[in-house]
Amino acid sequence: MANVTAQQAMEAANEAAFLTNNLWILVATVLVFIMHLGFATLESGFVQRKNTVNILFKNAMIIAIGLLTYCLIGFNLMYPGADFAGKFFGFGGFGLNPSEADLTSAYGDYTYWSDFIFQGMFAATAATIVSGAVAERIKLESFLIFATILVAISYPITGMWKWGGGWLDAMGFYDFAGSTLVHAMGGAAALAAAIVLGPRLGKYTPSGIKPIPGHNMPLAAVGVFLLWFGWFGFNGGSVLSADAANVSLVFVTTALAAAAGAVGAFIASYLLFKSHDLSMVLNGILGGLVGITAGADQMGPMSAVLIGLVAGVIIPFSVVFFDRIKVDDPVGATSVHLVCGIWGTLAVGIFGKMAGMGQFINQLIGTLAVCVFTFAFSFGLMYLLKVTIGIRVSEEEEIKGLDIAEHGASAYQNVENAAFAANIQ
Amino acid sequence: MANVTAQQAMEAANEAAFLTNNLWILVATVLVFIMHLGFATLESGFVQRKNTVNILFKNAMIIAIGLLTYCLIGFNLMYPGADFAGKFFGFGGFGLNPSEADLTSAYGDYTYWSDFIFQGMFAATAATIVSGAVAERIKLESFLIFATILVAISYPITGMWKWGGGWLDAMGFYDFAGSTLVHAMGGAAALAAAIVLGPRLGKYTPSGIKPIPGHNMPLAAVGVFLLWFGWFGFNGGSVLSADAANVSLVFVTTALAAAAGAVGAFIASYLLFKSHDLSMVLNGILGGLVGITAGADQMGPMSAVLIGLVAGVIIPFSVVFFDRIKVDDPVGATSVHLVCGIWGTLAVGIFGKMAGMGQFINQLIGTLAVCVFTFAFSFGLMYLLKVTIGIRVSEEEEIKGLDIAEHGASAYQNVENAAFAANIQ
Amino acid sequence: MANVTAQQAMEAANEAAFLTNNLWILVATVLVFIMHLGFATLESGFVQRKNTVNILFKNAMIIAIGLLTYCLIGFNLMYPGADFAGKFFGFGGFGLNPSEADLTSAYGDYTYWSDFIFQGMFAATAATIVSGAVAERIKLESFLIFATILVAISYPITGMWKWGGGWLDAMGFYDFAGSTLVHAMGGAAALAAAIVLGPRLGKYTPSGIKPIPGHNMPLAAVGVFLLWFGWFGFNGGSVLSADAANVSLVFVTTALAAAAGAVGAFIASYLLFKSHDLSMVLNGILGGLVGITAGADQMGPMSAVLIGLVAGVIIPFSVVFFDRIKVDDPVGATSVHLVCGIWGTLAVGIFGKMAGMGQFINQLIGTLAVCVFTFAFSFGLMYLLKVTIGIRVSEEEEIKGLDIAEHGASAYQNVENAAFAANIQ
Amino acid sequence: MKKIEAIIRSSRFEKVKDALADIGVNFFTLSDVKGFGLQKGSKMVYRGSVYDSNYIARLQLDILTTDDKVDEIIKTIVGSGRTGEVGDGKITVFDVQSVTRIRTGEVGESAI
Amino acid sequence: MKKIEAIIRSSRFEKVKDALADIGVNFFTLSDVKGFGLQKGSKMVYRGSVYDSNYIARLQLDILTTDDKVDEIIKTIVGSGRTGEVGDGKITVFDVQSVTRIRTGEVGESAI
Amino acid sequence: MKKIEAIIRSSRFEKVKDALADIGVNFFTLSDVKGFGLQKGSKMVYRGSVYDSNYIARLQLDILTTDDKVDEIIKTIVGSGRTGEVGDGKITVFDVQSVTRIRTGEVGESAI
Ligand SMILES: Nc1ncnc2c1ncn2[C@@H]1O[C@H](COP(=O)(O)OP(=O)(O)O)[C@@H](O)[C@H]1O
Ligand SMILES: Nc1ncnc2c1ncn2[C@@H]1O[C@H](COP(=O)(O)OP(=O)(O)O)[C@@H](O)[C@H]1O
Ligand SMILES: Nc1ncnc2c1ncn2[C@@H]1O[C@H](COP(=O)(O)OP(=O)(O)O)[C@@H](O)[C@H]1O
Repeated sequence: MANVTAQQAMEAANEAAFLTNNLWILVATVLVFIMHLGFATLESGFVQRKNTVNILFKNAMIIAIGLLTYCLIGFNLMYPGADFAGKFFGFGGFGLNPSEADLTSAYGDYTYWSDFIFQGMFAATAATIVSGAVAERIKLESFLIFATILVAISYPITGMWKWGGGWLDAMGFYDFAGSTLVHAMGGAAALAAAIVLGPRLGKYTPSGIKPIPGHNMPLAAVGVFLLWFGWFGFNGGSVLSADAANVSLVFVTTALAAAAGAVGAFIASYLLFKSHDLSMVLNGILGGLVGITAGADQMGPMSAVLIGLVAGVIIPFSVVFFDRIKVDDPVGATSVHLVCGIWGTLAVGIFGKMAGMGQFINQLIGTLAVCVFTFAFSFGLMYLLKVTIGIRVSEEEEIKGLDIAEHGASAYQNVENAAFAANIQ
Repeated sequence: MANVTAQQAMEAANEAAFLTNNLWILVATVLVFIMHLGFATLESGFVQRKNTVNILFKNAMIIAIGLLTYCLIGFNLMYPGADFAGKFFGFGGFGLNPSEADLTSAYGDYTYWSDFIFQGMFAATAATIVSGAVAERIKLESFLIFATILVAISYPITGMWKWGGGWLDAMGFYDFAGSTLVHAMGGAAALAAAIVLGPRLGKYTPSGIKPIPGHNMPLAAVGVFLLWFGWFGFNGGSVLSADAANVSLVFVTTALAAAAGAVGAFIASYLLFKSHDLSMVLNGILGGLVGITAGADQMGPMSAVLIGLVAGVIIPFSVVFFDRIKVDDPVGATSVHLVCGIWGTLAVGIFGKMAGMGQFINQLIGTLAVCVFTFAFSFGLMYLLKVTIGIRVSEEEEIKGLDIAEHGASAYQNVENAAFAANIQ
Repeated sequence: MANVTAQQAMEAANEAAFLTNNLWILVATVLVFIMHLGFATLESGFVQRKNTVNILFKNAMIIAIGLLTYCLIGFNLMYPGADFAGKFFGFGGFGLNPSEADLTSAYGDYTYWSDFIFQGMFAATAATIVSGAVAERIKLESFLIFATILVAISYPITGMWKWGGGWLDAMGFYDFAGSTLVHAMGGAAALAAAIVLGPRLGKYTPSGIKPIPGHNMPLAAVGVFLLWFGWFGFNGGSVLSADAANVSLVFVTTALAAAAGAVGAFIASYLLFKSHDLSMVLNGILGGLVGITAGADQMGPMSAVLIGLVAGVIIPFSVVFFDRIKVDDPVGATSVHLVCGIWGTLAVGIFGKMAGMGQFINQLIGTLAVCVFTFAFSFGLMYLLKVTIGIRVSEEEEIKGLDIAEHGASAYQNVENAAFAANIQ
Repeated sequence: MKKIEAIIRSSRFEKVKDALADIGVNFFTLSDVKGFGLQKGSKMVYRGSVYDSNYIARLQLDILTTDDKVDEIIKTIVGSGRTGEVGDGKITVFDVQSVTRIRTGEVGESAI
Repeated sequence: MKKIEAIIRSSRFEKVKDALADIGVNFFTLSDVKGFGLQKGSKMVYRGSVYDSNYIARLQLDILTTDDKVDEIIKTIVGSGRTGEVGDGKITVFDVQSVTRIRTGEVGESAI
Repeated sequence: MKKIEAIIRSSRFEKVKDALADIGVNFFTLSDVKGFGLQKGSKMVYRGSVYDSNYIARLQLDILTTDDKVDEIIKTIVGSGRTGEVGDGKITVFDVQSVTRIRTGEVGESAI
């Protein structure tokens, strides 16, 4: 090592930084991955016992389908390359074909593979958000077809508008980690799907709204904590490097917004219902997280707390609102993801470094554009499925529960073996 | 890059190391965060079914309140700055106000934000420890007030004594990651609270101690594994850099102590009760972890195994002891955190690099000072709450369960919808 | 910092890279650790309610015993040093005794401690795989003895053959992260143990196979997601550095194979049973993960998808096959770990950079050698235990459930306290 | 006095309850039971084994009543609990020797 | 021989059990039931909807006994199970045609 | 018509069910109960406290039948449910006033 030049030393130092930056993207990927378990457990906890296997099955398939379709077309639809800058649509070709250089620091602060896998973990989220809202009554096949098309086509198109360098990006719209591109998008799809599908049997009766309580609160709580855990990767990874100041700021704003979301929902639901409703506090945490996501790198601690607090307060009002208009959403996905996603996107124009009327209008245009597109896309797709293969299980199957009806299984077998008899093989 | 100087290359290399060090603190933060889920599931599993929503609710609120109050005053009470070196108390002012330089390597091996969020995740732990010990009978509001004050004031004050450069630090007391400052402290608060509150109804009867078994062992086991998982961040992050030798040593001692804790509790509880009690082994793992925490960077593997083994053996004796003196602690928080925390603190004077009579005495003074202060503070606060707003639910509510009484909810709804009727919407 | 030389700058840069490499091994260690919770929850979910405490107890003890024995002898059996290159067996002495230099970059891309703890987390896996296959009928003591010997002796011996530089390594056998050395090995031990032990009472009746459904599907799903999560550390950490291109490629192949495994099992089990069997899809994900493990760094995305898909398709056939030959494996450990482990090992000779007939034959020899050795070792050991202390609980205990019989406990206590009376304290 | 035990489909519980309320019967005791009868359970699949769960989850209503109301209650349950498909359940009537209200110690019809 | 069915509050079970033990009644069969009666369930809230759970969790004790002990048992249950508030439950007595002990095949009073 | 209530060991359920099927009795209603009798529950340990769970989990079979089949059913249950150890359970027979099939409204023996 006698004749090292300063140049060589500098290259080695840069390579070391590249190693760290890339590593953070990969660690963040792992954290985002576990959010899928968070969704799976949250949604399982909030549905009835008789539909538990079904929701777990859907969540396991969604992440699988999401990764595979993102590999096949999604990634190249969302990041079609510089040729499509400022456009509404672009496509970079099927599959993943990195060059040698794409696996080095020539590609950026991380490799092509890191880029793909980090983005791929985000993609399936949209479908997962929908799965909660349509739970307990949708046909499995129809849901899987809907989810596949949503993740493979709709999500990457609107994602491209901003993150792929499309028209919203050119316009000045800001969405740091996806309050709009992931959450409001997923929430808009969920709303459309829930409307086309209709409410669960017996939810809205002439004599009022009948609550259908979730069957397992510990499972739901596990889900929310795991989502919060994963969100450090979701937001922190969206810095797209391990930049010390930015990532650590994002950690602080993310954590404080979630905490304030809990407090906001705690207070608001106590004032509204004179009760300490755990499901509201859990949704409040998620609302705070969704809310901070668009501007997590633009806020100071106080702004983050305010954004989270408002999101938390919104939750109980929004949940009641959707119930009033008879949109049945067993897990509160529309309130958490759509409503708080829009709120968070707008908040970038109100608080923090970018605040200003011009920005606010950009934010409004951006979030509306994505929501309207996604709502229309999802509504149309759902409707098409409804008039073709059907989207809803029969009344009898819904009463029996989807676990028995669609899976011939039960989530918590607790009978004597004796009470079973094998017939065939 | 033609004219790079060696100086510049060195700066880049240092910057790369700073990036890595800071990243580790953030990853460790995420790991410590998930310990709150560990506590939530452990405590839920160890209480009765009818109090599950309540304990989940408390745990969700504690982390939220902990982060917010630590942001508001805790951080600056605990780290008041060099002006208060060697003192008993100091305060650096409200809120978080880093300078530009505080977000660079000028601040240290990590940024100001990383510092705050890593420390903030620790803070809420103290209150969480209490929540298990007072479970199944404390009023929600009183608990939340108690927890808020404990986290906002008591924890940072004693924390400052050592980590904030206060008098214990000046004296030579050593507590690497908080056997005393976090665990024994939380355990002392738990003990005071449990004493003021009194045991659960029907626990100690004239004819003997009536066991009140926890309702969900898988949930409890999930909690312990998650705590162990998070502890790698708790101890590993306490190196306060990514230093390869130190962090890897801490990983080894932490893992071995936990493993030995399991074995210690396994053997001791078999000898004592002729039974393989899962709850003891789970507590034994935690005991081992608490025990190694004070000296995780000072021990070799054999010392770590011994410390963990002793902690594990202590557990069943301690649990039986507290039951004998009629201190009712549903989850064993006092045994795990207080007793093993004191043991671990003293162990720094017995094993490893710092072992010696002088150090032992320092350790004894330090741990006693913190425990006595915290016990007195908590006892006084609890007593004040008792004579003002009351701390205990009514006998009827306790029998019914706190889920129905305080939340109008039930953790595992499994009735026919039919058995419910909505009245008001 | 005035007179820095380029040499010094280069050293600092290398040190920074070392810091990052070492950090990744530690983070990967944490991820592998949580796989033990994954196994614990998966296995708990797939057994009957009455055997839940027992399986949790075993899983908690296995990780403890695994780490301790690996510290005592396993590590030095598996990595006996260069003297034993190309051999069948070697031993480097008891305990862990690193030199000063072993804690610096002189040791490699990570420290001696990191090396030990990363490898130690792998070791316990083998025993955990067995625990699922022998669940619900094995005696606790016998299992613990079996597991201890397996982890302490059998696993390190075969591990040494390849990773310790033994004869298989010399021959050209390739096993990136352990399709054979960890999974097929554990699966072969599981098969031997399940054969010696015999099926659960009432599983195979004259009138056919009686299904004994698992008692908690959410718990099982949590397990599979956690295993997938941890697998990023299992495979990603096996790069043994934070090399950006390699680790990110491994993340992509690992994720895609798991996703394809889900799809493969989904399709195959639908075609076979006309049903959407969640337990098959969960096993399919694991099958895909096990399958990619041998060649995760040798494959492109398409090969990874194919390997995972085949593994997923294998699962339902294999499960049915083992049921036909009356090998009772409650969790499908033999299908997932043994069958898919062999498949993944062979796949290195079929797909990817190393594909070729010569390699295929090497792979075949390697995987057979390890499986045959492990099977024989485990069969012999199990048989020895059977004829000495006995391996199976009594019929009465099996009917009652191991929770009551071996632990005097029940996983989900939900009786009125009233229904209990304390006798002795 | 009589005790009426009705085994009904869980999915019909609400209808039956409302119909009983209409004729002034608001008090009863409910328990979860498993019915083995003509109607078989659902097709189940677990790890490749197809089997029938050979029972159906049902609810049992126990109603204490005076003799004169028995026929009306039976008619009401038949009216509201029937789907017409195999498996609707049975209603059985038993003679009761005495009924005591724990709260007051009252015995006989006033205790119901 | 008679069968006594007592619906009691879960929270009174232990008192009742001890009181029965005092008069020599140690054997019975217990089941979980849901009571719909004068006493209504608790106020519940879920996601903004307030509702009553309209039943109360209760325990049912089934006691087989000889005719001469019936009154004593009823008195004992009334004494130990009463709180005086609405919802204390009922005790019903049925005539039994025969009792058989499975273990021995014994029939009649000796089988109890 | 009679109603037979049999309290049996859970572990014997399958044998009893098969034996009943052999004599043509395929229909019954099953519920989970807890038995307090001569046989005591298992030794339990929780956090250092040793205690007995003083009940045993059992199953209760309710069988409605015509008078002529009662003896055969009892004999069958005794034959298949007996282990000979304390705790095998009891079989009780009650007189039934009427049985109605909800599906058809049929009353009497044809409703069984
Ligand atoms: N002989 C019987 N004894 C006790 N319970 C019976 C008997 N026959 C039927 N049942 C109960 O009634 C339910 C419905 O009976 P089933 O024969 O399926 O339909 P249906 O009454 O419409 O002919 C059964 O599931 C069982 O719970
Ligand atoms: N007519 C009835 N038939 C069957 N069970 C009844 C009847 N009336 C009351 N019960 C049972 O007794 C319980 C207590 O009755 P309730 O009317 O609430 O109070 P009380 O008996 O003190 O007047 C009810 O919850 C129910 O389980
Ligand atoms: N007097 C009784 N009243 C109601 N049930 C009883 C009575 N005696 C026994 N049983 C039920 O029968 C079960 C078996 O009775 P036990 O006395 O343990 O054994 P055995 O019948 O073999 O003598 C008990 O667990 C309980 O459920």
